[in-house]
Amino acid sequence: MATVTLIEAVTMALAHEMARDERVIVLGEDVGVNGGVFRATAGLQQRFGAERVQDTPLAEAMIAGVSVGMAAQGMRPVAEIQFEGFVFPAVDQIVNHAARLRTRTRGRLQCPMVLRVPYGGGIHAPEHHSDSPEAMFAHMPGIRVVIPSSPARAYGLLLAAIRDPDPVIFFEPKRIYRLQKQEVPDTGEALPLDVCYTLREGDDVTVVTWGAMTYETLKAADQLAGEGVSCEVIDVATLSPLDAETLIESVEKTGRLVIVHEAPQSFGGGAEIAAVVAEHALYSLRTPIRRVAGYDTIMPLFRLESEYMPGVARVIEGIRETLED
Amino acid sequence: MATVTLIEAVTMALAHEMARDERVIVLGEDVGVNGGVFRATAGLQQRFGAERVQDTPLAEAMIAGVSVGMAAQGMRPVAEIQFEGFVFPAVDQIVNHAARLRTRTRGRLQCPMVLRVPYGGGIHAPEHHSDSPEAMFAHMPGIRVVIPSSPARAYGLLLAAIRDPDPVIFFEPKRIYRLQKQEVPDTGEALPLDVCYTLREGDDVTVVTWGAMTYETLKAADQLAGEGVSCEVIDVATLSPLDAETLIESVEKTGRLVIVHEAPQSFGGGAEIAAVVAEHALYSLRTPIRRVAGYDTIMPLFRLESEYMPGVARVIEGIRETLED
Amino acid sequence: METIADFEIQHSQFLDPQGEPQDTLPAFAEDADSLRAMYASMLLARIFDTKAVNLQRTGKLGTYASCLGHEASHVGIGAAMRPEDCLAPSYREYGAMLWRGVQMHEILLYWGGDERGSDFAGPRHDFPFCVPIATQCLHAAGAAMAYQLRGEPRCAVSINGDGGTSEGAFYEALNMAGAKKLPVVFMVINNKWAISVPLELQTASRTLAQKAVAAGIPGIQVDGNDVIAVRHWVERALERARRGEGPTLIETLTYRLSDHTTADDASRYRPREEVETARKLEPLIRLRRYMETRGLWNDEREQACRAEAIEAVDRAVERYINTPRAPVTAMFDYLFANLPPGLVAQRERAVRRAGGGAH
Amino acid sequence: METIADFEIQHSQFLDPQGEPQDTLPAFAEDADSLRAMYASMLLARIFDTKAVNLQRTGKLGTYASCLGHEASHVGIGAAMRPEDCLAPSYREYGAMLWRGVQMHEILLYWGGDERGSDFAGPRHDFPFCVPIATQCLHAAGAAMAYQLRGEPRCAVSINGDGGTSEGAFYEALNMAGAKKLPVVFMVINNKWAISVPLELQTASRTLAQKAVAAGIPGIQVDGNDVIAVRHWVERALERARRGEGPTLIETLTYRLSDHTTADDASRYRPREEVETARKLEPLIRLRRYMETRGLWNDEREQACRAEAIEAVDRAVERYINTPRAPVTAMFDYLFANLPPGLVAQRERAVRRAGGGAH
Ligand SMILES: Cc1ncc(C[n+]2csc(CCOP(=O)(O)OP(=O)(O)O)c2C)c(N)n1
Ligand SMILES: Cc1ncc(C[n+]2csc(CCOP(=O)(O)OP(=O)(O)O)c2C)c(N)n1
Ligand SMILES: [Mg+2]
Ligand SMILES: [Mg+2]
Repeated sequence: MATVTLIEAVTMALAHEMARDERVIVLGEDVGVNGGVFRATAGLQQRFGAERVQDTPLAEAMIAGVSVGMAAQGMRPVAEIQFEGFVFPAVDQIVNHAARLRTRTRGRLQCPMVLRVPYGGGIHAPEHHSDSPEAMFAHMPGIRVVIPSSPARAYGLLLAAIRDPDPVIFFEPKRIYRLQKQEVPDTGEALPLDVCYTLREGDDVTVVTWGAMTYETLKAADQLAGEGVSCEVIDVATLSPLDAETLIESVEKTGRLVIVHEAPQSFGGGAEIAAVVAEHALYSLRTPIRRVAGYDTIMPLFRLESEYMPGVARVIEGIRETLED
Repeated sequence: MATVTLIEAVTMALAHEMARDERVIVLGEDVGVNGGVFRATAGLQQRFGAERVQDTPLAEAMIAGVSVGMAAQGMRPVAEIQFEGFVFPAVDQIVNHAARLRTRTRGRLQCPMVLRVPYGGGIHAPEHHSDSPEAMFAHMPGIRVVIPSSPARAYGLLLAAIRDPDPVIFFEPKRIYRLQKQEVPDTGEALPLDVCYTLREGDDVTVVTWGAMTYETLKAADQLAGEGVSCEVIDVATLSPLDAETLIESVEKTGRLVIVHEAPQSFGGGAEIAAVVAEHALYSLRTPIRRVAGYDTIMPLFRLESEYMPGVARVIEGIRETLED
Repeated sequence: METIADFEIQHSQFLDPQGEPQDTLPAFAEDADSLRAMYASMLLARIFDTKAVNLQRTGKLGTYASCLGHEASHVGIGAAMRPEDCLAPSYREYGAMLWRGVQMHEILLYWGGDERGSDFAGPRHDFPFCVPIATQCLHAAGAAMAYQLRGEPRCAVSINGDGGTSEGAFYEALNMAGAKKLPVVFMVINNKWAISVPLELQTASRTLAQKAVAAGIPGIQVDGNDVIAVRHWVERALERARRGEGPTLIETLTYRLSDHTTADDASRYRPREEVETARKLEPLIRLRRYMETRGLWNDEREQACRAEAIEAVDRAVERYINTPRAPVTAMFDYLFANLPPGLVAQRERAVRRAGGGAH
Repeated sequence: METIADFEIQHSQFLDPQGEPQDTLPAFAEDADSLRAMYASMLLARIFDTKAVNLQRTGKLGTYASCLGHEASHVGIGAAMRPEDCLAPSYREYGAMLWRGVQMHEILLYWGGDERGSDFAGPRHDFPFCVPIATQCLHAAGAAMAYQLRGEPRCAVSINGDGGTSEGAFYEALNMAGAKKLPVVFMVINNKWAISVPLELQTASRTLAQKAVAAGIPGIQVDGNDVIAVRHWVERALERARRGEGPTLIETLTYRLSDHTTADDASRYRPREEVETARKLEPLIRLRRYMETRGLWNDEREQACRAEAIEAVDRAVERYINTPRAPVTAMFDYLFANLPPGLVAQRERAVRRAGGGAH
């Protein structure tokens, strides 16, 4: 059984699915000989050939657009966008095409494509390499926004994303690419999309998060457990469409909600979670909802990034304040 | 004193500011001889010349990008994106440049540009001409998202947007471009950005909205007034940065909140408003927050668009349900 | 200084505006039925077009983009392609779509605000209308990649306008297709105007065919009012692509004789004389004259052909008019292959509201 | 078939790799001080570069993009421009930036993760480093529009790489600049690689200069290791632009002798021999030989120049290392000209947390 990091789990899922389904094509900048700037596609071109693992010219709108074209004609493209800061030229193809090809043609054409996007800060990267724009995409109907937070979920959710007949943006939390290893058997078993994963059960407060922040959140929960605070930690995993039910049920149990994310707070993913709870579980809320998130500023260059990103201390602060309210 | 429609107010503001400040340049597709496909720039090229009112080649990334370049070098570009469905190629320049030029250069360069974007449904327009993507932009730090909902506010807010030293996306609700006339004196007086406008005071429920939906909301409030329900109607006007204080104060008074918008509900502008209230006015809330919004689907072509868009009936339904909770 | 690369852009015309051959005609032009079929198709497109504009004027159709004057460019493309090839059109190429089997009532449904118009009978793998300018060039490139990967002898063809050549997506598609030798043909219908923006304001490029040079692929300009030239060069480009030799860019020079769409008033921005001059070059006259001179066509055939077209158009209009609105559930049922749980409640609400009349 | 347009792409080199003149040198090359200044600047760039890579290796700098091998392309641009012109660089053109007055410690601050590096002393109107590939081409076009509108005799210059020529923004900028005859020069530094993607996979275009043809503007390829050629052609293009005759595209042919950045390992994807071959063509050797042959340079001058550069670099490193981190308030204080009320609380919280150490 393989003990792998999150990024190795990504590679494993890609290799598994390429071997199983010859419609699966990997494409992007530097994904071939170089194996990706993060090495997510390392070894794939050697194994599957330069046709199925294609280095493309440097153009993200193109990468997304040809993926739409391929997907519509029966392939299963898995495209890599090198960093989240470079996904924006692809937005047009995602919103205006990938997300609506099925709707536009009443199901005549479909768009089973995956756009893998490493995202987030905390790796001392250069400018435009540390943002968390997932909420922008979550607002677009017709695409899924999926974010793994462990090697096992990276493997299972990526398999599910590739097999899904609809487009998925798969945001990979680059800060935890190599943070921890986990035993992940290469069984080809996908994990369900569209559901949250409860990572830790608890009674006092529901803490909802995703991506790299699950680590800080779990650590905070651990620490607070020592003080007798029982946190329920939920990894959203599929940010959109959101599994509101699981979140609501949890808040109905705990009566308190803290949402943790790295992206700027305003109009971020946490806003929707707060909204569905304020709509459907208001009477269960014993204290105000609280968000522990990035400031509404530009993610600073790395000398200040640790000031920007919520760490364990801020998560604990947020939970404590909520319990004291 | 001029009695003008919303779109005439836009033209009036453009003309006023071009006359006052020669750094103001209008550019975009068909804005010149043709005066814009909606006629927002009608007559401006005749009056100010083809240098100051420039038809550009057909390329939205370019329109946004050259605006950034011009703004950085001391001009005040006011660019038109023909319809909101075509703003997506410009997203990269907006997120990665316009929004962060000041931050990136520690104020050495600034980016005083306005991107005017007609948006929204209800005019029986073709595909990709009826969306409401404002929330995507609201999540980006460093830009303002401003949306007028009356001729007077179109005039005053557009003047403010042009004069503001930072970038503004000015979403114009095309459905109400010509819905109603209003006396708007061409005094050159700007209205404040970053504040909500309370359009109607009331005690029973706070109804927050923006753009074209202010009309439906005010009608609903009128109708409900007949039944003895007193609605406070607030036009957000500047969606981002959000004037949370005004909203919170209102909910503290009324104890109830309904948010109305045309965009898909999930991760939409309403989510943030719900979140700030659930954070800061939870104990004032007597009933769950409710959103009256578009479905989380692709805005349908026009034969079904009226089923998609919240109309007066749905607004009333939402308010009633909230009062009955 | 050393010259390290040079390029020539050619222009091709077979029939002049009077229908006089300027060159040896390609083989397919020997076949009278083939010429008649193309003429009939152009006539059908024109009659359909006139009707559609009328439907819009009388409130029975939404905004509509006329194809008046472009018939040769559109039909020439349709006639050159094989059914298994893939078309990624823009929004006004009815001549190409009809030839490939899209039904007229489907086109009307689309402009009538009904997505079912894009669930068309024509090749099921063809892309639907594409409004966001030039984005479809990338879909064609992607489709071509799929065929190349699967070793299928199929090609993709995208169509956009002169204005579309200013969009980044257009160049990205050309460059990608060149780099990968994709079996794709990029058609640029140069009708001189992008809404109100004339070609001179759109680009300093003397021809649009020369944009191919940037991608290192062949580019040619053809007379877009000469259906023989269009079909011939598209066929050649498709053959080349099918042989694995890569993409071609073809510019067809024509003119938009109508307003941009029914929402536009072209008299605001372009001189009537320019339109009148262009009208003399329109594509139906010349093919008809050519055929008439050779005894392949006459008034009788013209009347019969016209009558048949009118009848077909009328039937299509009737079918369109009688198509009931789709149920409100359609919004939800094609969003994803499987409706996510969170949307079930929204769907129910929409159904209830539609039933209850509240919206 | 009729030829309606033709194009030639020229290549220009003044000094061959051995420093032998291949052509009559431009006037500025008569001036020994001018040649020496360019050489000194290239040497400074190289010494700075080596130091920066070392700083990164020892954990004192973040990811850094080396300019090794590009010195002639970069310094040639810097030397050709006037201070009032505007540079829109990419991320490794230190030779151009230093020439224009940007300070070395500022460049280090930038790669050290501090925005103050872009608040540089160089021309205050110059654009900062630009990481999102090719987006800066549009800024240069926009800057040129501003100068054109105000009637100022100023030009903008953008710089991007071979990979950058695949981005839509690049073509959109060229096309716009052509259509409006903007006073802008687009530099493409063709160093053969875009991270691991070699030029052949990037495009089928034989030269990158020919991409100008798509925009109807002049394009030329110059030897990018020949600082005289680079400076000369950039000067000519700037003169042309200043005369109101519009934009030019200049491709400089060079080679990336280093890894893409310090985060890259080029040995994974390119043969050592290719690098070794390219190293023989590098730009410092040839100018030095040319000057030495003519008695304009000698070992003594070389030593002095080198010593001066080392000292300057050391001073810059010291200044960089001693620059304290910016306060946490910086995140907020440059977001908008005036902090919106909603952000005041966030700012206070950030200050409190920074003080309290919690983050
Ligand atoms: C990305 C994008 N921007 C703007 C528009 C609005 N628009 C529709 S058609 C058109 C002009 C297109 O001109 P051209 O490419 O020459 O095609 P034609 O209509 O002449 O066939 C414009 C600007 C659009 N549909 N898509
Ligand atoms: C839009 C965008 N996509 C991807 C990247 C990641 N990236 C950084 S440099 C680079 C290669 C650039 O190659 P080239 O243009 O040849 O410039 P060079 O680095 O060789 O100077 C890539 C893909 C980026 N910075 N921006
Ligand atoms: Mg056109
Ligand atoms: Mg390169």
